Formats: sequence, C-alpha cells, structure tokens
Amino acid sequence: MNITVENADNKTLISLKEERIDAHNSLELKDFLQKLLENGQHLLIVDLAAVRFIDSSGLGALLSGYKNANLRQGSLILTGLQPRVHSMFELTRLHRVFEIYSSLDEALAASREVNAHGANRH
Amino acid sequence: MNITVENADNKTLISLKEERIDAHNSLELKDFLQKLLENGQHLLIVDLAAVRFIDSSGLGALLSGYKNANLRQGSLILTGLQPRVHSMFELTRLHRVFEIYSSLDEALAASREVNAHGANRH
Amino acid sequence: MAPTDIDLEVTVPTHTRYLALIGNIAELLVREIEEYAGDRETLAYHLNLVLTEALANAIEHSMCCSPKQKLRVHIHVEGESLCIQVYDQGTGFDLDAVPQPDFDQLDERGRGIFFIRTLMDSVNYHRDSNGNCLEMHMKLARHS
Amino acid sequence: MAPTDIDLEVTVPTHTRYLALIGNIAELLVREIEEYAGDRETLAYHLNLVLTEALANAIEHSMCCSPKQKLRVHIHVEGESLCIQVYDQGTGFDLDAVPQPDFDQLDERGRGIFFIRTLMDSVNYHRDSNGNCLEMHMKLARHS
Ligand SMILES: Nc1ncnc2c1ncn2[C@@H]1O[C@H](COP(=O)(O)OP(=O)(O)O)[C@@H](O)[C@H]1O
Ligand SMILES: Nc1ncnc2c1ncn2[C@@H]1O[C@H](COP(=O)(O)OP(=O)(O)O)[C@@H](O)[C@H]1O
Repeated sequence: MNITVENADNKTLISLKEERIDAHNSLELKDFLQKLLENGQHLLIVDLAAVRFIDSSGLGALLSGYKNANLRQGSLILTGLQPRVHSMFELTRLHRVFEIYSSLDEALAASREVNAHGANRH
Repeated sequence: MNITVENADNKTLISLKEERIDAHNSLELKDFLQKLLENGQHLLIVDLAAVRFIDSSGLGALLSGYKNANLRQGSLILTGLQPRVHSMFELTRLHRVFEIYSSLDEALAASREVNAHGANRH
Repeated sequence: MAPTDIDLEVTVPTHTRYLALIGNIAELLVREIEEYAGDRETLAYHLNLVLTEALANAIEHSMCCSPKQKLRVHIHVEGESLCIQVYDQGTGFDLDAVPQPDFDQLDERGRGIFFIRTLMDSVNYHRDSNGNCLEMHMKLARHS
Repeated sequence: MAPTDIDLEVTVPTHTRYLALIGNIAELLVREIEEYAGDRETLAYHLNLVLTEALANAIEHSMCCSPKQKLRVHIHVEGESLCIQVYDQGTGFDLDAVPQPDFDQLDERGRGIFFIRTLMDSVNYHRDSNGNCLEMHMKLARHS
C-alpha cells in the first residue's frame, strides 16, 4: 500500500496514495494507523485526496484508527474527500462521527487547536 | 467525433481529440479530411497527441487523407504520435510513407517550407 | 438480443486482488449503457461498490473450501433492467437475518450488505447449480 | 483452477460502439495478470488491438444476418497461456488465403489480420457450436 507520512510538531499527516481502499488493502491501512498510534503519534490527519473509491472495509479501517486515537487521548481527522467518497460517509452516517475538513489547511489549523488544548474535542 | 480545426496562412491544423481511432469513428475521420480537401485546404497537419489507440481502420483513414492531399498537390503530415501509436505505423511500414514530426513546431516549419515551394515533397 | 443488451461473465481466483478488476470492468460497462438518464459516474461507483462488497463477502466465507473454487460474477443488462449475480461456494447465510447497522455503534464491520440493500432496488440470496448466489437488481432510468 | 486463471465472456450487440468497451476490459485484465515479465502496457495495447480488429471484422461480415445476433468474446488466461476467441455469425472465410499486405501499395484496408498474426503467437479460424470462431493464442512470459 502506498502511504506517505509527514511529521510536523505533534501532528502526523498521512496521505493515502491509493485509488482504492477496499478489502484488499484495508487491513494494511488499519495496521498502519495502529502502529503510528502505538509509536506515540496521537494527532493523525488522513488525507484521502487520491482516493477515488472506498468500501465498507475501508471505512472500518478509518473507524478503527479513529477509535484507537480517541482511546489514547489523540485524534484522527480526515481531509481531501472526493464527493463520491464523502457520499459513502453520509450513507453510513459516519460524516457525523469523523471530523472532516475540506482542505488540508483547515485540517492543520483544527489539529493545531486540538494540540493547544492538549486533547481532542470529544 | 471530437476534432478541432485551426487555420493559419494556408495551413490547417487538425487536432484529433479522441482517445481511440477505430472502426467506430475512422469513417468519420476519413470523411472529415476529405471535406477539408474539397474545400480547398491542401496543407493538413494532423495532431495525434490525444490519441492513445489507433487500429487498422484509423491508419486507413489517415492514408486516405494522405493520398487525397497528394492528388491535389497538397500534403498531409502527422505530429504528436504517442510511442505505442507510432509503433503501429512502424509495424505496417507506414512511418516511411507519412511525414511524421515529433513536435508541432517542426510540423509547422515543415509545412511552411512545403508551402513556400508550392508543392509537397513527393 | 435487443440493441442495448450486455452480458458479462467473469471468473477469477478467490482473492481480494481481483476486486479492483471486477469493479473497474463494471465501471467501463456502465459508461456504455445507452441512453442512461441518471448520473453515469455515480452509477459506476455504486456498481463498483456493490460488486466489491459482495465479492469480499464471497471471498471471506469461502476460505473453508477447496482450492479449486473460484469467484464468479455475472452482469446482465437488458433494456431497463440490470442484474448482478455473485456466486460463493461457502456454507451460505440468511440474508433476511442480517440486521441494519446501528449507526450509533461504531462497529468496524457490518456495512457491506447495508450498502448493497441501499444502492440496489432488490437483493436476494439463493442456491443454484453454480453455488450460492447473491442476486441484485436495479432498474435503469432511461431517456425516452 | 490455478491461482492465476482468469476467464471472461462478454456478449454485446453487433455494433462498433462496443469495440472500446471490450478493448478496455482486456486492458484491465492484462494489468491483473500476475508475474507478467514483459511490458504490461504494450501487452495491453496489443490485446486491445487484436480484439478491436477481430471484432470489427465480425461486425462487418455479420451485417447480412439476423438482428438477434450478437458479438461474443471469450478471453481465457491459464498459467502462461492466453487465449482469445471472437465469434461471428457470418458466412466465414479462409484465414489462410488472406495475403500479407503489400507494403508498397498504399491500400486503405487489409491490415487487420496482419496485426493479429504479427502480435499473437498463433491464430486459427474454425466453426464451433457458437458460430465461426477466430481463435488467437499467446504465450505469456512470466517471472519465474
Ligand atoms: N456470501 C456470504 N456467505 C456467508 N455469510 C455471508 C455472506 N455475505 C454476508 N454474510 C453474512 O452477513 C454478515 C453481514 O455482511 P456485511 O454487511 O458485508 O458485513 P461484514 O462482512 O463487514 O460483517 C456477515 O458478517 C456474514 O455473517
Ligand atoms: N470474420 C470474418 N468473416 C468473413 N471474412 C473475414 C472475417 N475476418 C476477415 N475476413 C476477410 O479477411 C480479409 C482481411 O481482413 P483484414 O486484414 O481485417 O482487412 P480488412 O477488414 O481491412 O479488409 C477481409 O477483407 C475479409 O475478406
């Protein structure tokens, strides 16, 4: 799976460079997010700009990262969702669960705030 | 079929805006070239930059334009061939028949020359 | 055969690496359906998704069985009707017993059949000569 | 079924608008062939081309017949062997009698079978229960 990771301050920007997130690579994504959290990176920004297609297992992998981040007083936020990918979050009501930002700048600003307060909004 | 035509001096630049030239649209291409020649446009530059795929009927349509242009003391030259499209000309030895230029500038310069001499090179 | 009919059958090894292939074939096919009145790219995504979900389930629930088994998909477009059949060689399940997901519970699983039910007009699961078959139907809106 | 086997059968109306669909399906399929040692995008183009040529011929030489007829294609990958079958419902022809094109004559036609013969390892034309069949084979170079 093609993923790039950049660290800045306490934030970790994770860019998924895959057109598809499905049962073929979602487990790898889940494990990848889990490892980052275990390594102490607690403020994860996942950039989905390159992702054209996501299935239920892909949503599940992100949800797993989200729950794990929360357990550790961290956060996982999303950015770059293409319209049809965003629809999949809407159909499953997950757009109400995840913090979703339309631009990377907004996501960075939001995670800065979280950072300043030393906890996520939940 | 998506084709754009630009006229400058005596030259006509024909840009094929189709990914594929095959038996579905090659007859239309052939007729299109024929009409231009009948309308007195004798120096045709065909830009294939957008064409990812050409079949034998597409080669045939270009050959028809080429022969018709020659009959009228004009010329039809090609530019913008993608490598795999160029291979199809090589397999059929048609790269020895057509004047093929790697850039539009070269094609324009060449057709200017042809123009200055009032006849094509054949 | 009416002028708009398309029939496609594909068999691949039981492996998730083929999910993209089959989903993408369905997308190509949608782009060729004549006179479709809806948004073609949305339909393409939806068929890609229902195939991906159905096949992922077929793969997961076939693990038990012979290595000779394969993933088999049949897509049929006839006039306004679109039918997708996905076969599995597992032990089968009761489709009607699969609950709607609980949206307040953040379960990582259990949204596949939900997507299929939401995006297709009708779904059934039965046994035929080729194995267990998840059969999904949709009526295609056509320009008249 | 070996882990790399893919079998695809598609039936569409007898019309050139479906040439792109079938050619593009073949391209997707080539991208999933495991361990292919050659250049994948070149193979994709070549299979797209031989299918396009064979189908264009099947369409042209079926014009005479019933409107119920359809274009039928079968693609089968099994280990190192790739087989493509294109069916037509026309009167048939003698493949061996088709001459090599004369490269000095600038004929607008007559390069389809040439492409097929050049790009595939073997080609034959026969009649079977589904009609006339142009059958093309290629050995796939695999990474060992
Ligand atoms: N082909 C199948 N064979 C057996 N059981 C299946 C099959 N498809 C679905 N199921 C059952 O239906 C349940 C719901 O499936 P789904 O909504 O896709 O969620 P998930 O696969 O994430 O659990 C599965 O957990 C499984 O028990
Ligand atoms: N499916 C077919 N049915 C009948 N005749 C065919 C068929 N395919 C090819 N042929 C014959 O073979 C000849 C050569 O075909 P081809 O090389 O594709 O050139 P073209 O179709 O441009 O003439 C055709 O002119 C035709 O006579």
